[in-house]
Amino acid sequence: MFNFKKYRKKSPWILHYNAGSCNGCDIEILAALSPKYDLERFGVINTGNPKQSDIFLVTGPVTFRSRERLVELYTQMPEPKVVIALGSCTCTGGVFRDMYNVEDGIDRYIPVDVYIPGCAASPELIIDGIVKALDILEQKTKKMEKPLKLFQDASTKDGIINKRDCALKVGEKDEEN
Amino acid sequence: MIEILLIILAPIIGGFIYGAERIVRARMQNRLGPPLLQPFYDMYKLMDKQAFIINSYHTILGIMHFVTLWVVVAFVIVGQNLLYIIFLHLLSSIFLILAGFSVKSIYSHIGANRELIAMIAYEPILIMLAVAFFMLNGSFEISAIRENSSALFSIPLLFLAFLLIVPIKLKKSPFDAIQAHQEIIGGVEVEFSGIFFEFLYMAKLLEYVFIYALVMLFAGDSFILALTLFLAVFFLVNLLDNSTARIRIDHLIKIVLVIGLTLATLNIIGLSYV
Amino acid sequence: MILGLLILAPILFSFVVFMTHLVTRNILVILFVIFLSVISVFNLISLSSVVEIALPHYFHNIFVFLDSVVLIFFLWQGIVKKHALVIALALVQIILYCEVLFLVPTLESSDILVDNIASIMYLIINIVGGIIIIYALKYVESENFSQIKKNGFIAILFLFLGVMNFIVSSNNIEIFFMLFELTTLFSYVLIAYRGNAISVENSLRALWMNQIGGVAILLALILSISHYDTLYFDILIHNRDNLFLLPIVFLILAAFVKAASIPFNKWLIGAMVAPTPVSAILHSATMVKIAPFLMLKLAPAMSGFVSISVTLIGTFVFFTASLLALNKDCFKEILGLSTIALLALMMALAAVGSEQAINATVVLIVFHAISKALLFLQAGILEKNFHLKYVDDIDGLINHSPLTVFFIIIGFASLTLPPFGAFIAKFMAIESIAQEILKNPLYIFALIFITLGSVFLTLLYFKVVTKLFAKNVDFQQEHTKLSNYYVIPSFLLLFLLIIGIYVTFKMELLSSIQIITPVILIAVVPFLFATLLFKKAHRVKEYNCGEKEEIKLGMYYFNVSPNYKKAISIVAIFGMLVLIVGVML
Amino acid sequence: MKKTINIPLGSQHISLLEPVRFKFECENEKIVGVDSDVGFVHRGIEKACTTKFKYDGIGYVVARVCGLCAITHSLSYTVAIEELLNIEVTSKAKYLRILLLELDRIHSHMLCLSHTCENAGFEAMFMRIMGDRELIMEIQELLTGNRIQFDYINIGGVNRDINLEVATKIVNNLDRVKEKVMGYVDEFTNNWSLSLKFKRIGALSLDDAYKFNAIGPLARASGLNIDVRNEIKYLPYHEIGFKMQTHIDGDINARNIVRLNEILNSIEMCDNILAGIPEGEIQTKYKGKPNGESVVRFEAPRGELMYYVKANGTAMLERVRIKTPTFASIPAFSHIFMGENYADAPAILASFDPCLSCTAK
Amino acid sequence: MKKIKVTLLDIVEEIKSFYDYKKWHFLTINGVALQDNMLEVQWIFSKYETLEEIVIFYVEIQYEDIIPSIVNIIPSAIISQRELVDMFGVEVEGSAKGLYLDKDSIQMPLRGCLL
Amino acid sequence: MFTSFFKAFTNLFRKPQTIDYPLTPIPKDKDYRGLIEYREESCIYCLKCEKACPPGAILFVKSDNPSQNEKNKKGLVYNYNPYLCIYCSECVRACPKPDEALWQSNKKPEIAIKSDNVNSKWFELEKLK
Repeated sequence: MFNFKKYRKKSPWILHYNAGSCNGCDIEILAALSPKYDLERFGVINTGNPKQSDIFLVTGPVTFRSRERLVELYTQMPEPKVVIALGSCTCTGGVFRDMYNVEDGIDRYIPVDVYIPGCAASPELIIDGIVKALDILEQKTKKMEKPLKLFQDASTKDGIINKRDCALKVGEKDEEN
Repeated sequence: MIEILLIILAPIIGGFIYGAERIVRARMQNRLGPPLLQPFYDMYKLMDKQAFIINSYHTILGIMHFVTLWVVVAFVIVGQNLLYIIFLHLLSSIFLILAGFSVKSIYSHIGANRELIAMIAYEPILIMLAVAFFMLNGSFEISAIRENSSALFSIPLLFLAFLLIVPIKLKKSPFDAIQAHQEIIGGVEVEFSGIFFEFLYMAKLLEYVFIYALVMLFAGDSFILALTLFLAVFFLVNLLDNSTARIRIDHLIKIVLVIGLTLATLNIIGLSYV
Repeated sequence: MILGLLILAPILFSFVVFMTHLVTRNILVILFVIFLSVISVFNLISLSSVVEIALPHYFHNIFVFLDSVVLIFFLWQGIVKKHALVIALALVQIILYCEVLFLVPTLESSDILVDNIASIMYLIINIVGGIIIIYALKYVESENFSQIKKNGFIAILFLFLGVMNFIVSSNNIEIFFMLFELTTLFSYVLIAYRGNAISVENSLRALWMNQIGGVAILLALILSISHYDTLYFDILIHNRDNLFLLPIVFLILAAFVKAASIPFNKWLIGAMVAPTPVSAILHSATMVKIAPFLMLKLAPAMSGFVSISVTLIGTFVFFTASLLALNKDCFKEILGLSTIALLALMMALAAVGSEQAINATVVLIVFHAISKALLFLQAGILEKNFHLKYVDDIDGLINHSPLTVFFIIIGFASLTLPPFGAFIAKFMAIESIAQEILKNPLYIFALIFITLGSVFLTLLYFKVVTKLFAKNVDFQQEHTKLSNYYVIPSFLLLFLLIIGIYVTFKMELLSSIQIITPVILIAVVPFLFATLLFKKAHRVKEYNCGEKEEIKLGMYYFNVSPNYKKAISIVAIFGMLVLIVGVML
Repeated sequence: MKKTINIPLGSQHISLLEPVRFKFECENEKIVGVDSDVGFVHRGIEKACTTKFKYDGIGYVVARVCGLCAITHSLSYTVAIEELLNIEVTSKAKYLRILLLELDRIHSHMLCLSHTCENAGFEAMFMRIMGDRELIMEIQELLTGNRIQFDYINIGGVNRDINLEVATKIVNNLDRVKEKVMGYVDEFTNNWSLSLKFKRIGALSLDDAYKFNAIGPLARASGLNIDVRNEIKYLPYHEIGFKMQTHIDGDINARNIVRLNEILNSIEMCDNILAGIPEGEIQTKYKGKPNGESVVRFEAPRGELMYYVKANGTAMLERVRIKTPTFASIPAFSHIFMGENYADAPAILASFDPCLSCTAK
Repeated sequence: MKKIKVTLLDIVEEIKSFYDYKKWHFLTINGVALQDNMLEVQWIFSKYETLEEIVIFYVEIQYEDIIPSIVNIIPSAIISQRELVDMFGVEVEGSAKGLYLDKDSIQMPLRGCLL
Repeated sequence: MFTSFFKAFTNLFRKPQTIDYPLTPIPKDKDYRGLIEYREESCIYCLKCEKACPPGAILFVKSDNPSQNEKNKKGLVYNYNPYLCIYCSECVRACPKPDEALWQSNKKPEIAIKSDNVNSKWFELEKLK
């Protein structure tokens, strides 16, 4: 009836998770929300709640302990959603590449749509990235994308990782029916 | 006819108030702020999102909150019994509280708890407001209140007491502990998403309409005074919102009960002697 | 004729119950309850005007005999159980009673008087009481009693129905006193029915506190005979020209005791150790209703000072009792204290005395009885089926027994929310108080107490509902099956509630749209529950900051410090003293 | 009667910039027990410093330990290496280092203040301070070429020289910031709702500050005279008018006031530096490989930062130990939370100005 | 910087007699991996309001040795001890594992990093 | 209290501080540390920058069609990953010919999207190494 797709673009609500960054980028997110850059112009609200967010703003190279939380938050976000990797270390691991407690970049775990480079990414870059994410959000009607690494590894690794429950399984069951 | 139109458009009116409020807030914080239609963009977007629910009870109760609130607003517009409307409004809050308690989510629980506790603060004042209108007009009917001349000058203290509870209902600082975003991530609404959150979002807009309609009651039959009161309260609430921190729920209860109840009591005692 | 049946049939039937064995007993009881209900309904319909019957003189002798037996029984119990207060009060009562016997009043009236209020009380007693007795049939089977004791239990409940039917129709204060003492006796026996130490202790407390009420009635009797030369309520009440209100004040005092108002609240709370049907039938739904009933009877006599002070005391008790109830954890105690609060509200409203206030009182009496009975039945089910007594333990009951949770929520909702009767009563109460404020600004305090008290009560109900409600993500769960003896009475009470909504609708207590709207709103909820299960929506887990571990949830608790409790009691006693002294002056 | 509920704060929570998990055991909302997990950001930098990077590149790596005190990290590391290499840095380089260190302190403190306000529910104040903070960010960008990760200090000196244009801009902006900060002092002391939120909340007594070895503004707010700027010889702090700022209350308000006063003091120091910046080289040439061990402490915005460096004469170091300010304060944090209200917890946490990426490295 | 060598047995006593909580500021516990499976554990203190006065107590131990806890003397040492346990895989009295490391991450990463 | 009121009130009538960024570009200072730029012709292939780069964002990989530079004896091709770069300009300092072969411009790096394959492309290059 209506074409709602274009309105997605007008109100992106963001969820921010720090998966082990140096918090330089996190400060810049705050700065981007501050009067000089004012992300709210685009309708951005920092909800802090995955269930009401459209854009998942991740910083940091994914440390071991934050892997599960990252995926958990990702699965709790309703579609359509866009994942932004903010900062060099989030895109590829950056200076933390190959350190022992770090997984180089979040796209090993969740599918990333926008990569924002920079160390630390300045508010202008964040705005550029979000503007780009808005275009993607407008087009997006994807099915639930499966997180990459954790689910593939789930059967092989023991202990903490294979405790994947509820969120996705229930969703899968409903899709089958 | 115009009443029916008003009832149907109530969420949209609320949307404009909320949109204006976001702009005013942004300007008071020295920034540009979102466009006026931002609440509607949000609404459209939420319609389009994938729906996640925890359990059906939770969702239904959230929707009931919205429906009841719309009925409340409709009753206000039609001019029903004020006391009854206050109780019906209570019913809508109770739906929301039940929704908050129906999931095993801690922030939702805390939000519902705080909403319940805040009820101690605002319910007595609302009821006393209704009683004061009754004493002035001899009837609880809103239509009767609207026909009489302005009550503002007979119950100025009650108006002040009522101003105290406006920020509580609109979830504005300093009395926004119920929804405290930095503490409990919106409280009750934390588990709603997609189209179901939209109902809560629209309920918030309806709450705006309800509260400002109550504000306009003080103006009686004078339309100009009603408009002035609306603008004044709108401005005052936003100014307060942008110059105070959020205070704790226990402080909220103490402040509102002590100041508000005293003001209301004094005013009613005064009324009964006049 | 009907009256005789209502009073005597249960008494006789109780002996039948005593004799029969299980299956026949159950069938007989159910049939008899239906019979009683039909009679009481018939009575209400057929009653054209006030019925007055004067009893023959030899009845008087029977009453004196019964009275003496009861009083001596109390004395004996006091001696056996070595309870000084019971002995002392029993002795005082005996002495006062002797004095009453020596006084011979001259003004005569009919001993039995059945008006509208009495017939409504019949309805409550017989229908609600009957439903509770049906429920008790199953309940008592799960108790650890001998078969005779089980039958005895049912029998006493029937006896009690008879006495209650009698008490609401008596016009003679002397008879009223006798029946008052009999109800005291029944509650004493039934509280101690389980026979363990704690029930004995609580039963003795109930005894001596109720005896204070007895003493108050006797004092009222003596004063009434000496000043008005009468034993009858109607003459006493209609003596408008005489301003000596002391007997009425003493009767009010007795009502406060029976209603377990603060500071006499301990006995009703203690009574909750009794088997649940007892709590339901005696201590919430019916017996305590004597108090507001008495108030209604006395309402025309109250004016000015008495009226306002009783209203203030009543609303104050309403407010404080609901505050104290927040402090409680045990499900039955919460119900008990909220009963106390609502009884105080009823009495306060009766004391206001305007027509609307009286209507509100009656509506409140009726719906409170139904709702509380419903809730107590659920309390019993919780105790017996799920072994739950405390609010803290009933976490997530909705996952096991949605039906019980549904009834509990309806029960609590019917006490606060539109469109149920209790809500309408409260609505009318505020309206009538608002009218009184115009005359006397002191009523503003009554208003404040009522509003705060009702908010506290809402808080209280949520304290319980919260616990039940928290539900996991939708998955199929095993539900516990409940016995029919448990479920059917609950459904009957629910049905009564719905009838009640219809009756209030017909009576036009509120405008029709005001009742229909919430009915639609509330009825839509279960409907949507049943149909819309949101099949398409995806289920997710709760937001828990990204963490996975379980967290403890809960509602806030409310602590009322002992100092507050003392202060509240002192204020209440002071209020009553002011009432007595003020009247004497 | 009393029963407890658990309220989690983190790892993902809107009031947190970084992942840290607190699980509060609460009676109603009163906190009676704290369970914390700070290891979310552990990346293994200490290990990487000894295996992956050569000693001259580590300055850029340790800067990424934490974005807010990046400059202090790289400075501490650089000074530790300079100690081992026996390099004497020119006084111009020293002054420039202090200049950036203090600018960093100003922006970090302003961020902390604004974040505390945000968590206390005062959005307007957050916006105002963040807006004014941009003035500092501008001059940092002018001075170093980046807003957050400055990468300004290298072994033997600093990377860039300062020119007159930049210096005037700095002086101008600092003047404006000074004016604004004066206004904040007034608001923080006089705003009624802030005083309800901040006064007597989250207090740490002087004795406890000693016992828990509190550092930084947290300790100074309790009246403990600990400021590494007072105790080091590497930088000429006393020449440019350093004054220790303390308060006695120890609550959130005291911390805010201490921070505000420190900002004012830092602005004063920056002005002094710019007034008399000496002529000379900014870079000293050096030779050889580090050998031996050294302990170097500096005052990061959050308190004392310690580097222990052990080298063995090769390009790879043997051990780099980073003791960060927040790491040392975690026992004190847990202590302060006890008995407070959950509603105040985010504000208390923000007032510590915790830096978890420092803590877990 | 003053380095004092002590033995593992009397480290607690030494620190107890040395540490005056109003005079000395406890910095941290540090571990340095040495050759031959040895570990140097350092307890670092600095003096309040004094220019660069740092005292280091250190012991050299095997990885199997149990390090005594000083939490009773210095409560804030608990976190440093936990870190030591995690990073070097040694045992410290009463300190739990898992401050930083998960089950599937590399255990005791700093042990013998030169080897 | 009144200061806060007053400030909020006066801000209402002030011009907002906001820069409407994507519409009004913010000029970058000439010293801004942006993208690393490289000129093939001037490079002497000493590989110092590759060694100096902390995250390893510069890779010289053997290629089939290397550039025609007489210094390039091994047939290497310069690769630079702006999504790995930390913009510390250590490579420029290490470079023997700064400003000619390798320098830091003041351009902002580009935003990448999914189809750019930021990671996998680089992984392949790293494998080649």
